[in-house]
Amino acid sequence: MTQAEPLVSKPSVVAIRDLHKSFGALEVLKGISFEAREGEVVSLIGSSGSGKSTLLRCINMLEVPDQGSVSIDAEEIRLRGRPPHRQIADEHQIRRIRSELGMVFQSFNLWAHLSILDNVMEAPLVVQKRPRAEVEAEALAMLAKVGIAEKAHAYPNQLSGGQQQRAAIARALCINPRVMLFDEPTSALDPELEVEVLRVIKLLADEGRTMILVTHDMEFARSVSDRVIFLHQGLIEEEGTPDQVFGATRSARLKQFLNAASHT
Amino acid sequence: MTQAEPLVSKPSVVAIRDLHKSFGALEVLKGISFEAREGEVVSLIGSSGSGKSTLLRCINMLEVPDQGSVSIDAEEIRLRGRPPHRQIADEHQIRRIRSELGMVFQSFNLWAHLSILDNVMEAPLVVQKRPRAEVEAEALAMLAKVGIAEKAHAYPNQLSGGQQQRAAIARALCINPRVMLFDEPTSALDPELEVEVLRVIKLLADEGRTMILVTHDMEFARSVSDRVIFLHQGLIEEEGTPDQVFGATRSARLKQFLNAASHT
Amino acid sequence: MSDDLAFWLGYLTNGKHLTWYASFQFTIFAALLGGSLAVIFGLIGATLKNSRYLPLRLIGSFYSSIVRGVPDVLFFLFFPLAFEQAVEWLVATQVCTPELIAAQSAAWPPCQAANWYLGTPEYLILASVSLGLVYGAFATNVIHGALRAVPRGQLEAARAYGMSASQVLWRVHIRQMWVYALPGLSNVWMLVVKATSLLSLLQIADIVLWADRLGAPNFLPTVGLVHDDWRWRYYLVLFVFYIIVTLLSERGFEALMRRAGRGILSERTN
Amino acid sequence: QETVRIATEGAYAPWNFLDDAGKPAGFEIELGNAICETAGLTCEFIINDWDSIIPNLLAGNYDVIMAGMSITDERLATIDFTANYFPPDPSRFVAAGSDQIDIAALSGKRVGVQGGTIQAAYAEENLAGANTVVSFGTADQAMADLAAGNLDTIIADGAYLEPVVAASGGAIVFVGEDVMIGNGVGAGLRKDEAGLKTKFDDALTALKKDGTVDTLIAKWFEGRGPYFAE
Amino acid sequence: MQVLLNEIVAFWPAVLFNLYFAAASIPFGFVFAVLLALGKASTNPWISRLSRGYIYAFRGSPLFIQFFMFYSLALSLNISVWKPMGVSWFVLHPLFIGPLVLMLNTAAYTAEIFYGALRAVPRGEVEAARAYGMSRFQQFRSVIWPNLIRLAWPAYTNEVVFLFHATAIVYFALPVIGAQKDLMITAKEFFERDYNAFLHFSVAALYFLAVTLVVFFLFGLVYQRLMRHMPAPPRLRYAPRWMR
Ligand SMILES: Nc1ncnc2c1ncn2[C@@H]1O[C@H](COP(=O)(O)OP(=O)(O)OP(=O)(O)O)[C@@H](O)[C@H]1O
Ligand SMILES: Nc1ncnc2c1ncn2[C@@H]1O[C@H](COP(=O)(O)OP(=O)(O)OP(=O)(O)O)[C@@H](O)[C@H]1O
Ligand SMILES: [Mg+2]
Ligand SMILES: [Mg+2]
Repeated sequence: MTQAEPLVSKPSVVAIRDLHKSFGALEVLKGISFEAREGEVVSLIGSSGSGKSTLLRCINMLEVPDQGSVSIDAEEIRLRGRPPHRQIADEHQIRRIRSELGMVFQSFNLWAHLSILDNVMEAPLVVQKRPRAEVEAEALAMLAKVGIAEKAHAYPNQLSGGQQQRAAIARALCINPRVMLFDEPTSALDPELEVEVLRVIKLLADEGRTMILVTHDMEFARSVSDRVIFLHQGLIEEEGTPDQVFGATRSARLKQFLNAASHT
Repeated sequence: MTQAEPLVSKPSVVAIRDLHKSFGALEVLKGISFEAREGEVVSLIGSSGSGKSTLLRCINMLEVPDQGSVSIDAEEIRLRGRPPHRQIADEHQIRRIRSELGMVFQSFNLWAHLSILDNVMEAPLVVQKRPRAEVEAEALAMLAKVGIAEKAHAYPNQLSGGQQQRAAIARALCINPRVMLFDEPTSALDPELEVEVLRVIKLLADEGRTMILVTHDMEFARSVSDRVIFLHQGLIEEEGTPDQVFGATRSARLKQFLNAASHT
Repeated sequence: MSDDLAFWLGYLTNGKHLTWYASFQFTIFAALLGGSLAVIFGLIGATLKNSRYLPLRLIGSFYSSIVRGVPDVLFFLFFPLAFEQAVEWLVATQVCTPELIAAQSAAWPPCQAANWYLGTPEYLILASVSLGLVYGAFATNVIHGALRAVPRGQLEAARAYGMSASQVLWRVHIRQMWVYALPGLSNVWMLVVKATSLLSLLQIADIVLWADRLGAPNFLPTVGLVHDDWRWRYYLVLFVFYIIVTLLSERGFEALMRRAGRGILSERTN
Repeated sequence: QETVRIATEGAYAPWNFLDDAGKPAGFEIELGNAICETAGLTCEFIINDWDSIIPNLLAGNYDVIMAGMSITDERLATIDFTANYFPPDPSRFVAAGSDQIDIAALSGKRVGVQGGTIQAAYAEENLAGANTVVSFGTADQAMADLAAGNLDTIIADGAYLEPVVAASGGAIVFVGEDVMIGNGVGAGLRKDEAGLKTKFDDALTALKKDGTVDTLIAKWFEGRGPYFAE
Repeated sequence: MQVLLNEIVAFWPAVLFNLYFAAASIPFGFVFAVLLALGKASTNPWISRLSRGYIYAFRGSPLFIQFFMFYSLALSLNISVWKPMGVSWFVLHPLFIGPLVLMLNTAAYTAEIFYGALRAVPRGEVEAARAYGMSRFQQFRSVIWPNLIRLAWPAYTNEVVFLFHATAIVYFALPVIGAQKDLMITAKEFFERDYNAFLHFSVAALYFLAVTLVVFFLFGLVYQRLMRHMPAPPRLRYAPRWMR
């Protein structure tokens, strides 16, 4: 299932090999492999419970996979031990790699006690230890980019959902990540707010940023992605360009899924 | 808007005259009068917030009206004081009258600390002070009638919603009320459970019991009622037999309401 | 060797030690009576706080906030003294003649005839009442909150079927209140238990007083077992005793909670 | 027969202490019983903490104190005493056997006393300036602190200290000069109990005369007396 | 009225002792409590068990007993430990051992409060911190601690009030040095002089009540500052709740 796009010649930024993950008796991921190349936008779709969030969380090791590997820029994240006690082997490595991965959570997870600006500046200051003046300038620029510059000194819970999600995106962007990871960036939002956020993500896609996103919005996946991956029962059931996946669906399961999706 | 039915000759069991009720600045009921005669089934319909529940709750004085009167079996419930401090004047009278009115709440309000059987027996024993043996026999009969005899010794939260609602109906029936009052008896239930409960109510209607019910289910109101009352903005906008109200709607508001109702 | 044996045997035969063991009854009595009274005062306080009449409401709030704003020891010492003095004053108004008052040299009571003797039983009861009053203020808070936690619908249903106000209160409101109040009352109980360690401050020869007396260094065989300062060992015993009581109480309350929560807390089983 | 309640501390051997049965025992208990028998009274001993023993007498919780209490002018201001049943006795200093301590020039030391005793008053007046005075609820507590080295010296009744020093086997020794304070030990009563005081005094006089008091002193305080024999 | 004023003045030196006991034990208790709370939440079973046991023991037994026990324990170690170290006079001084025991005690209660708050820290916010590469310490400083202290503050305020109340029993359990007397001992001595229980105990109570109110006020100010990120900052209410 290789792609005919020029992207194939670019280096792979995220490479996932044979990922397995179980929660107790429940095997959620049963061997997932895929790559995201420089500048590529990959969408993960699939029904609820199919393991999309788990897969995304394995990329930055918020969940430690039971088996398989994750490499960022060809550097494999080192793990040790056997499941279920598999652990991160090198705290320094993972911290360095995590600061290359800008994760945007479904429920934002903004730090409630910090102003928006402080939220955005926290990781660059604390983790990357960059000078405050530089970080502040960049943070303000990021906030302007996502369109909430005037909210810099507000606290998260003074913002609407869409504004919060955009702040969360600014926060992720400000660590200058190689890859942005989005987990259903709009599912907690009402349709109006959704539009605001999708606009920002599209903007990033157009800038050529590498992104992996989990979404329920097929329209959006189609318009923004270079590649779409359909997860089903812990495996990749179908993968390809949006046109291939949505236009020339082969898997019966995916057909059924797309059918159901278009009805809601 | 008198009716041509034979019911008109029967004595009126519930008589409401010019009922007003405000909550703070919000005037919910602006002068409601109607009667329910012996054996009659009256349905109250109207959009959300139109005051249906408030009206029902005024009948057994869970809300004390600001103005107007309620009579049960031609006996007027005595009130005293001026709004907003209007109060029940005679505690003994209201207790006697309340035990003539079997109220079934939208959210059941079964007593959580008592078994289903004890729930049903509580009021007859405590309020009416009837002998335990007699009450127990009758309670079991009521539970059998609504089809949950085998749940007599279960606690309310061990029952499904439909079973709880039927238990609530049995509880109301067991005080041998002159009138049954139902507040949206099915709106908290899923469609399957709804059917169970509607079956029981229909059964009661067929037995010729006087009932006043608030419902959102137009189909049901049509099939079970002798008379339908449409409340709008605190007033009775239209009233008549189901055929008149649903078949030959005059009010524009009601037309709009029925239209909307048929779409959901 | 046999000396040692005789010495340790002393812990089973020595009358002073036996009295010490027996004095646990004071502690247990005070805890049980104090705990029960705390619940009763809590119910009264909460009822006052819920009252429709402003003065009663104020009394309820005043009771629960003032008592809680002051250390338990202070109230614990004050109440028996104040109660004794109040009784003596009342008696004095009846029995004291001017001559008797003139004959009285001490500052209190007004006259000797009005004096009220307090022995261990009286002190024990006063101490328990005192504990009840102090922790009743805490229980008031707990029960007040629990009464408000009972869903309104449960009460409306009772009213709708014609129950009188007191029937609603006793048959539904208070019955359901326990489930919400138990965790807080369990906490109050633990406080009462721990406060029983203060009994010796009221001249009751309780476990703490005996631990001090028996543990003190003793050189004279006539006075008791001869040993150095062993007090910390005796206190360690009490320390462990209280921890065990806490442990058992916790178990007890868990069981109680399961019973009271039947129907309200248990999940659906079918 | 009139019932008289006698308060004692129960922690001041050999005057008063709790015996192996947990009952009050000691010199004052036997003497008290003898007095009551002579005076035709029914007696009952009550245990009360030292520091509240006078207040509780005044409050009427009992009628008499027999707790090794010395007769002092200060106490006479609030309560009455019978004639003494133990003669004026020196208060003495003790220290741990290993310590070198100069009582005559006592300075910068920690002096233990039982709160509310004549020795406490003495220490407060004469020693508090240059030393630290630490007061304890019971004499035994003070003794424990001395034995543990938390005090440099204790000042207490000689008759209380003697058996302790004797039994300690050199661990605790007398130091310095004795101090004469107090007018002997007597039974304390409320001032308005003149009748009771008379009964006690009469009984005491009789018991002193017939040698009972001396016998009891000899029994409980080894090698003391006779004091009251004609 | 004059009597009352005189009385209030007479109690003034005494309240300083209670204030001292509270002030000396609260800061150390706070720090110790944080360690204990983290210990209880630790994944290391031994650290967790030890912290849990400590908290249970100190919350499960009366402070009064703890005073007696620790004083006599310290006393029995005097000859072998404190004396040779030359700290004897210091260790056994009520002004040291009093706050020490109070500190050990309040640390257990506070640790339980902090532990509860620790478990209530929003998981998502901590995950976000992890996702951006923060180390465990950075996570604690940036996210966990600010959340914890906010969640725990109302309960902690209560604990401070009751710690202050607990200072009332220090001198019932420890020897009194010279004229160093706190509110309770003063009230008791005054009472034994003239039997005016209502006056003396009321004035002592008044002092306790006043300090209680001041604590609620000051801690309330802090709370308002802590909660300034909330649209409508919740107010700290006068609500003394538990005692030891
Ligand atoms: N921490 C966990 N412990 C146990 N089970 C978990 C955990 N996280 C996820 N699961 C289970 O793993 C399965 C996959 O979860 P996941 O969140 O990855 O699904 P998803 O595809 O993101 O679904 P959705 O679209 O609803 O977010 C689900 O059945 C879920 O219950
Ligand atoms: N106790 C109350 N206090 C204040 N306002 C109230 C109270 N009860 C009802 N209201 C208000 O009165 C209006 C009518 O309420 P009511 O419950 O009678 O409506 P309803 O017709 O039963 O609506 P629904 O179909 O949603 O149940 C509503 O606007 C409601 O907000
Ligand atoms: Mg998900
Ligand atoms: Mg309604």
